[in-house]
Amino acid sequence: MRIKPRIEQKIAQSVLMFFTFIAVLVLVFILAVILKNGLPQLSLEFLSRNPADMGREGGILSTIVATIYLTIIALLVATPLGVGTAIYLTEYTVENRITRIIRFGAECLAGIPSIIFGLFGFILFVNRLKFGWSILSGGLTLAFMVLPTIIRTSEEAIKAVPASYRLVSFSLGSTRWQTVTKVVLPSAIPGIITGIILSIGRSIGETAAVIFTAGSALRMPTSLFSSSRSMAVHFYILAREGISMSKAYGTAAVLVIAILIVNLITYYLMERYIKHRS
Amino acid sequence: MTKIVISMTRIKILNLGLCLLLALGYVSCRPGKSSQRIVVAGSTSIQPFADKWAELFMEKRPETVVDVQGGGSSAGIQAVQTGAADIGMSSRALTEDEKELFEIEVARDGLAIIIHPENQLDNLQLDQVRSIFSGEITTWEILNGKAKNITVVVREEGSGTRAAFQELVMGRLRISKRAIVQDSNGTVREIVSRDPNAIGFISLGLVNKSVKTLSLDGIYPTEESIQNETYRLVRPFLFLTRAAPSGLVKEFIDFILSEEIQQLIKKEGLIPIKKNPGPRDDQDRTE
Amino acid sequence: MKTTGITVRNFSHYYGQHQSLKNLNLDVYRNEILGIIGPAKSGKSTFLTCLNRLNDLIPGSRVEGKILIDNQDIYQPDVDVVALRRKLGLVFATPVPLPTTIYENVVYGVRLLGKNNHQELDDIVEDSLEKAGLWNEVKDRLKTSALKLSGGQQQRLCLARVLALKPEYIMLDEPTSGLDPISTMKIEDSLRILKNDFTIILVTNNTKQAARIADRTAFFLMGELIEIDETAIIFTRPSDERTEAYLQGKFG
Amino acid sequence: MTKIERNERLIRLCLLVVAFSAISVLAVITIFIFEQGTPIMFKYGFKNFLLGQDWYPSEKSFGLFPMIVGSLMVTLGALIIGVPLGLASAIFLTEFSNRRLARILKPFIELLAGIPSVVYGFIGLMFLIPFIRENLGGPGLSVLASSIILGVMILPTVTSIAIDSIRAVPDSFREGSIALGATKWQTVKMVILPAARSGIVAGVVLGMGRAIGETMAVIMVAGNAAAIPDSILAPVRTLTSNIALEMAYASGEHRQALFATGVILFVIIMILNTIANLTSARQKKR
Repeated sequence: MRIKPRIEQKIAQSVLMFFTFIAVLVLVFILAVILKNGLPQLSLEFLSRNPADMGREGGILSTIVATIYLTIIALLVATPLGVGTAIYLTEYTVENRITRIIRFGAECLAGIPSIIFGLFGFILFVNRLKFGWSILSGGLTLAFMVLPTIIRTSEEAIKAVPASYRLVSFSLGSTRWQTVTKVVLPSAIPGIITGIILSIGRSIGETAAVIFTAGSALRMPTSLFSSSRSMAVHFYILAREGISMSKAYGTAAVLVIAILIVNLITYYLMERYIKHRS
Repeated sequence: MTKIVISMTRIKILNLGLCLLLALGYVSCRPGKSSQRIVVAGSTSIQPFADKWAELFMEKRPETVVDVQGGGSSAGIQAVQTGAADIGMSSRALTEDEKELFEIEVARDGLAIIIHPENQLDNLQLDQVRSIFSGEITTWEILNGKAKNITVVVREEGSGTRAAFQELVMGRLRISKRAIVQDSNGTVREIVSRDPNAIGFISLGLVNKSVKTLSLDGIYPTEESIQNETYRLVRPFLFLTRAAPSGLVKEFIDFILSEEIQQLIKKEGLIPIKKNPGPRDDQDRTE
Repeated sequence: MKTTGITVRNFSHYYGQHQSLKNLNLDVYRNEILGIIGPAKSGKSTFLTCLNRLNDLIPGSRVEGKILIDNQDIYQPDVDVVALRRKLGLVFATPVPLPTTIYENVVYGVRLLGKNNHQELDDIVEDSLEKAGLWNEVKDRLKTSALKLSGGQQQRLCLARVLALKPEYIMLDEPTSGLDPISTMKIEDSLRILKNDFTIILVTNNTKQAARIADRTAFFLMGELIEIDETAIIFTRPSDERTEAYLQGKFG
Repeated sequence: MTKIERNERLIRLCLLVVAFSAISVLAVITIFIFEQGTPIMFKYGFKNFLLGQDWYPSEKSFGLFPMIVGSLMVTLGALIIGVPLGLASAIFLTEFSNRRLARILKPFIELLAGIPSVVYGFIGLMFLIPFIRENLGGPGLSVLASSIILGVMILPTVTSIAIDSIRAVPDSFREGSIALGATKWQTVKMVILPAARSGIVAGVVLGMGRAIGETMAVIMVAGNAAAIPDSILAPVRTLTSNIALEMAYASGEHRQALFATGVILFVIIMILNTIANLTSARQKKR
């Protein structure tokens, strides 16, 4: 009778190991396929030339530029809004109905699928505000999409700043705002940046929300109002319409590498942040 | 622990970076002073061609910008009606209440019925096509003897290609709701080219070697059979304007109707229009 | 000869429903060290935060009665709270250096006033660290992180940080509770010297410490002031039996 | 009031405005989607939208039932594939593997949560679809394909949240159980999983939200036929892909019907969110 649990343990352990193996294998496979087929496509030329012939020829420069612009606009809008909201929630109020409403709202925002953001951005920015399919419409839509991430990570980071720092700051005669800017934010910065970088990752990889708001014109963006195709949208179109599998793999590799870099930075910051907290 | 100290100075660096980016954005986002802009929107069947025409036009007239957007025929018609676009592109004939727009036929397109290249079938009758797409015939058995289920691939509701197919082939019969739906000609072609049991329809201009085109009632879609309309699945590629084209819009349309571009149209698999009706003829041009 | 600095009259403090300070009446004289002793949760720390209105920050905090500091009622609405807190510097029980350099810790409060002159700041840093008895130990590494200092050094840094504000009163909340005897001695030495320029209120749960350096001592119990008198009198002939019992270690 | 206090009040007010405008985004989104989507539902009747079987917008037939069923089917499928794999990986990495392996694999799995969904869809299109078509039959584009792709997609989410909540179980629980003579597996089964349950549930709900909200990857592999699939090898259309497929071309009532699709999706997500909030609130209470 003593042996039975041990056999059960052995079985359970092997099953768990097998499942883990499958999971890791699938993920490694995806990464390997993209990098194996994509890396040979990468060259300076691929990164520095505009797509030609609907993406069959040339590189992906304009889509990289469009992606960068979209991301910058999204962050320029979402960061102040998100960090400001987080500061308000943590430093300027006590828990009450208003903060609960705000927090609930942020959580709901986080759960809305990107296609709904796309619909919304299409109606509000493209149609109502007459920005048309443009970098601006796409960037603003992305801003709304990443806002909850920034609020949540900033809030966590600010909450993690020891209360004693605030008390000391006040006791030395600082106002609340001085305490926030001189003590709280500097300590919370790594956490806040982590949230921002996560948002960069989401903006780079987003397709559904962008395709309906920034459009898919394959041109170098020249102003806030030009319609441009982001890297992810370009990849989506290349891959689905079978325009050029080699270019699709190349674009996917650039996307994946960009995301990996972004995530590695996040991970590094997180690690450092956790170390500093402990 | 010094890392936290570093993080304080880092904010300054970050601020600096942000300012730089802003400045960069400002410089690059300023619209060019002398640029003139036309917005063209509508049918995704026309869009890839229009992209190319716009590219060539902008080479000739570097100070102009031609912005080509998809959106579909209906959206294109709407866009030109509301003034959101200067030119609408439609790959279907206009309905009665859309007739107040100016229409210029810039090319013609045939709808090709396509199958996997390894499929032995060569020809279908129109009523067979109808039965396949309505879901009445579900296997290849009576068509080429293979007891395989047919994978029917169609375009989505709202697309001009589907509307044209509905009108030219199906009539009042519904396209089967079990059919696979894709949202562009390219994806339909991709799927048909990969699935040995698939059948679909796409714009003739987008047919390539990865798929096999069927003849319809014994007639293949060619320039001749489309111009004389013996091939039955033909639709117009229309450019629409709110008023008689003028200025840059007129120049762009004239450019497309020029011999040079019409030759290009032919090379790309579309059917050039028979004669070159100058924009002056537009008003009395018949359907 | 004795000038009264702080006058507390019929003062009570509440956290929500809970009354944490009960009808206090006492005076603090200029240039004395007033020791406050009593078991944990007697309201000693709360009393300090009431004096510089740091209790404003705690939700549900409410006061009754009066506190006059230099004849000004500090709970009047027109009081500049920020200035008040500068006037009454507070050193916390556990040393809390801000996560920056030693130098920046000392000048933190000064910078808030908008002073940025290098020479002036350098002088303030040297002067404050000197008074806190830390200058010789850290003068060569002012630009290194304050978090690297030992506990005793950190606490003296916190004292220097308060001194840099040029306050009139220094309040210390069990400043040596977590420190070794040598660090404790250093801080006590500093306080004896500082007494000449400042009025010091020292909350301590170490009765011996009060006996060593306080001029007068107050005994708090459950939010009440049991008695206040010359230190020598409190420790030899307390008038209340509870004081005597506490000092003999019968409770606490 | 001193000047400083006035400034502080101003700052507080500004921040309140910022916080409220951030949240008003949610309100605005909700208003816009409902404003665009509900009138047509009233016009043709909720019942016809929710339970109608036919989606032929050009004939004014707007039955969303196949898409609702489709969304639920692929989401369920994604959970069936993603949750066991994700949970098993989490348990293995936290309780059974050596620490070094876990230190390498956890960040790796988390990195994969950031890969754009279109990449997952693309891999499905290139490898999974032909495999299903050639070995299992059907067109390949199917419920099965969508479920697998979504399952793999939510795998990193489920795993990393499960790892966090298993790690949050105090070591004293483990020690106590082992001290009573339980094997590691028995400890996991009887002590750790129950203790980490609500965290794991929250992770699963989050994964479910991702699966039901995913659009582009699903469009690529689902086949998008607007009919209730009769087998897992048949094509399927979800609510999200219904919107994304037809949005670009739709106008008039067709477009409104797509917004109505958005409304239904929105309501389903909100219900899921509320469930997730309730579970995590219950966890906090514990």
